Amino acid sequence: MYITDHPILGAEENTEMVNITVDGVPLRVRKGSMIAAALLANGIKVNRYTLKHHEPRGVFCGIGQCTDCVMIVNGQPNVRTCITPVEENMVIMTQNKD
Amino acid sequence: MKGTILENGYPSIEELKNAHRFPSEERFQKGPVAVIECLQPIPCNPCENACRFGAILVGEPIINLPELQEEKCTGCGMCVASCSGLAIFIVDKTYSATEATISFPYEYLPLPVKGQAIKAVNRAGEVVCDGTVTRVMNVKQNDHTPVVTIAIPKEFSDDVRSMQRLNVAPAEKDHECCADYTYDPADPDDLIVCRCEEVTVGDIRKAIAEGADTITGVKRRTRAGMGLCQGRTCSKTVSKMIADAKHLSGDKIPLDTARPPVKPVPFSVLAGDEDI
Amino acid sequence: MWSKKMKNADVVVIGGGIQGLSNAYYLSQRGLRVILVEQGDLANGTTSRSDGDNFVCDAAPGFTTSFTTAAVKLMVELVHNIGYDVDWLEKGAVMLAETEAELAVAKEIYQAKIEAGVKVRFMDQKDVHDDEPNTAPDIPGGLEFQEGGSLSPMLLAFALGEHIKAMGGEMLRFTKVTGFGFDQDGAVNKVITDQGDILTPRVVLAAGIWSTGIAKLAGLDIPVTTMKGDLLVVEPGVYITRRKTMEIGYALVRNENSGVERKITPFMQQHGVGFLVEPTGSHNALIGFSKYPADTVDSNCRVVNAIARRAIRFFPCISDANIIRTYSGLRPWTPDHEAIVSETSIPGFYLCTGHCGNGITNGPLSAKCLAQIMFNEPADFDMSKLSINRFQNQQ
Amino acid sequence: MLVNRQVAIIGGGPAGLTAAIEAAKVGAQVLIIDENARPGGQLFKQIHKFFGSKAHNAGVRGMDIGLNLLKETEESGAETWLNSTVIGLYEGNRLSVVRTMEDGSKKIHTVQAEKILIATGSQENTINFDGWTIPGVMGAGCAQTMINVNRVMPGTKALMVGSGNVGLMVSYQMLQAGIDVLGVVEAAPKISGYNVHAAKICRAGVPFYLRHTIIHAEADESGTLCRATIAALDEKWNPSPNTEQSFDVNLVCIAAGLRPLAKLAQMYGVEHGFIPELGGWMPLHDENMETNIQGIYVAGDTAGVEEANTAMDEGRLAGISIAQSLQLLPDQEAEQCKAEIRARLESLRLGPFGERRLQAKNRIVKKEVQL
Repeated sequence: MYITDHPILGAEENTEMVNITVDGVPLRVRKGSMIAAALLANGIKVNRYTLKHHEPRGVFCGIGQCTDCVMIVNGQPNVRTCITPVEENMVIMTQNKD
Repeated sequence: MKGTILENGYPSIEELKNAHRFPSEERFQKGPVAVIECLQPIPCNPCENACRFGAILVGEPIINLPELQEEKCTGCGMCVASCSGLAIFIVDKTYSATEATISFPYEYLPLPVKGQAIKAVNRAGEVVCDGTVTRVMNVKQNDHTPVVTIAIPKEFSDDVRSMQRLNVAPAEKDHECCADYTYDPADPDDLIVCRCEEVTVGDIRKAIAEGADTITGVKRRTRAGMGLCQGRTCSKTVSKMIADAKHLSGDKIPLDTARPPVKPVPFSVLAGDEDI
Repeated sequence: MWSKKMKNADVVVIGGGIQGLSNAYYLSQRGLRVILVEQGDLANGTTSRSDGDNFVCDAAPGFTTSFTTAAVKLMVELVHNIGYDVDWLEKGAVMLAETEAELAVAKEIYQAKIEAGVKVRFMDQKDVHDDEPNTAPDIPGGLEFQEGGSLSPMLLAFALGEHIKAMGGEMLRFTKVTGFGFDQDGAVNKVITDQGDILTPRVVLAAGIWSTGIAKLAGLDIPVTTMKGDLLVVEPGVYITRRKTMEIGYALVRNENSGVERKITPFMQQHGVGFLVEPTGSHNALIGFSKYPADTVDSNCRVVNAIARRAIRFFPCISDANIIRTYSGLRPWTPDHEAIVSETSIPGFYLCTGHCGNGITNGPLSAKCLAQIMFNEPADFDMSKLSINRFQNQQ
Repeated sequence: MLVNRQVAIIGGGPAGLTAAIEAAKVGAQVLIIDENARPGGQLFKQIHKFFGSKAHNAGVRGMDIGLNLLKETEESGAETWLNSTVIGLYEGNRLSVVRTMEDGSKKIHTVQAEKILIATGSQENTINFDGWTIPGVMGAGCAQTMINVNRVMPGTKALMVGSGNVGLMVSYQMLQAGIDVLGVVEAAPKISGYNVHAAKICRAGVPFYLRHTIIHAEADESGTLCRATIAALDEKWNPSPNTEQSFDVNLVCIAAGLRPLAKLAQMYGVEHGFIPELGGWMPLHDENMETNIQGIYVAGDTAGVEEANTAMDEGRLAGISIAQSLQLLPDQEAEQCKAEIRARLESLRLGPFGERRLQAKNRIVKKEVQL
């Protein structure tokens, strides 16, 4: 869910959207937002599965330190989605899903 | 009210009175007055500058508690929105024969409107009575700290300090005190410590038992800290585990080695160095 | 201090890396009371800074190839019997030629290895790409070595350590050797450390790059210097190739074979830069390599950058992959880049050091052969090739 | 490519920006390098009004202080590389920087600078409990970034673990964003942050669970957080049986303190000390924020975790010291400015909350830290 109005930050002025796909599903998300945030806004909390035990992982530090939110973005694995902004036509995949 | 400010999170009236931070009943009877519920020496003084009547004194050092010169206070409310800690209220016990008003900072949406019926809450957030909004002040200089004034039955004027937020269901204070999970202290060995390499408490304990006594020693035996984040998340936990196991203080466990790159970098970028 | 009382041992092994641990392991197996002395934690030196390859592909022809072939066999046996997971990946290795000239070298290596009984296949351009489609399309060919594999040198070191403990060996970590004692015949009889003294009739000095300094304490001059190498760690989960792959240049650089000119910049030439990739048992890969004299393990960023460029040359797919860490190690280097596995002029004082490359692979076999020397048993190899005397004779 | 600058500042947060402003406005050639698309560091997630005095911007919201600093930085003439990461610090004051160019491509640059300020901030600590890796469990700072910077709800019902100022403020800010905060869990017998912060969330009806800890988080079939269980702690700080309470939450925030991020300083051999009051291991510095290696400075959370106000003043101190050592500022003037800043810093560290930090900082400057 996006926070559209906020007592301190005011109403969201940036309403420009871009198109992305996540695991093949098209989504319209707010331009300039970080991938992880755009996904959270759409209820997507799992960014990757671990290699050993195939456990789901999501955003944890939010500032590019912990690398737990990495996904495959435009074919590139291990992209830290909490500090990478969405771009038009970005293709995003849950990492190590299967 | 049981407990102190440090346990409850808010001061009791007794604590306020004992600290001489509560206006006298005599002053209350003269009209609106500021109640400053700031009882900890923190370095802060905007309230002092906000009062144009010089009724609030902080002085030097800056950690002095704000002191209200109650005779100088007009109850104008300029201090309410200026307080970074949102700890100043205006109480007017002379509002009417039966009602008092409380003015408080209210940084939530939606804002109430004048005339709206609301639930008045005490310092603990418990609903104590019904109230009516008499004023909502949200001028630019408040910088997004609206000051809401509500009228409530007079007898609650020492307790009421805010109103229930309008967009949420009443808080489930007495949520079910049952649990569907039982704590088992016996075997937390499968708890993950290194999120990247999925190294567990058990793995690390084993490494420590085998002789590892540094973060690097644990890393070399277990791979904890060798993953994508390079130990940024787990190294402190690992260090604490070693310290606990060996009964050492934190300063006896050195940092793990710092090696470049401190953040991942693509091969193509490094390969682009013209100087090689 | 562990004790005011002196310790006693049948043999003191100095060094807690692969060499020291291998010696302590085999000597313990022979029933000796072993004390291993290490200045830091186990695997603290070059062992933790090595790739863990066990192949014969880059070994020089002749003695080195036959010794290394036996070493690989021994290592394979060891990892299968050791009872610990050491990230063993047995997939063979590939050596790639960059140019036709290098392909000619590949043919020579092929002939030599075949004659030495090594299982090797010659691959032309098509074979190389059929084998691994990620290889740069213009690579003209290479060699495939079907035996050997890679392991984590650190895990092997710790596994050996556990076995030594189980056999009753003692390991004194964070203990620094400060001197030696000798009897009236000049034979070693004591190891002096900062934690106390150890009485022993035998010492194996297996301290890698620290061997020169420690040998001096016994009055021995040994020609072990340091030769730096850098490694890059690739992020996990990126597929490059399924097995250890390196350029022929690796053998050329290692053996200082100057007959062929490699297509690299002068900077790369100076720093012995080339390409090597080793997928590990832990979902990531190590990329090498470099070889230049230096005495710190600080990373040299230009060398790292050069290695990155070289890696893209052979596997363009690596361009977008991330490097998450770099590290460097110092190889214990000798003038003829062969190890020293030898008795010395001091009775009871033995050397197992100077493994310039393939140190992990050759560790267990070196230790086994040194034990044969120690007990005057018939040796499996002509160990005069690795004797310290070969340098003294030169002088 | 080799780029030479007089001053390189790593990290464009509160400390880095103030240092840049002070040094650049007297004519130093300053380059700020920041990993993010926008400088300001963590200031933009701090939407509350700051404490302090007028000289500390008291009463101004962190994000507005951030905007002012950005403006001042621009006016000062300092140069800024955004989306650019320093990946290493090497001999000869050389920084290896992955710079994002205007066309979006990334290039490796070597920046050589006479003076280098490392102001890379801090990182959140964590606590481990069963289920702490489940999506929905995150750092309090992470939740704060999501709601205040990205304007996205990371969950709708939350439990906060930790009652320090970060835990209290983020709880309040979650309420402001419309997230229901079901409680604040604290292992200690008392609330550890400022009472005024605690009082705000009390008035909103958020209960505290003192002497409690989180012991379990549970995922639903989608693999994300749906429930968390806490338990009371006994006198040995172990969870006691039969005191478990479960909450239906989809967000658990961990506010377990912060620790300095100083890998670059460590890589360069800067002397570190273990100062628990300031987050543990940290690079040591003198009264001018210079480390034992001449020309290498630290400021802000990197030089010991405090808050944004102290970070800004430490940055100013570093900036002025740098300008002075470059002989861009007469000694007398510099010393006077520094004395004023030191006095301000001291006043920010007064009182029971700041006292330990003040003492720790004094120990560091007087070189009384055991190495």
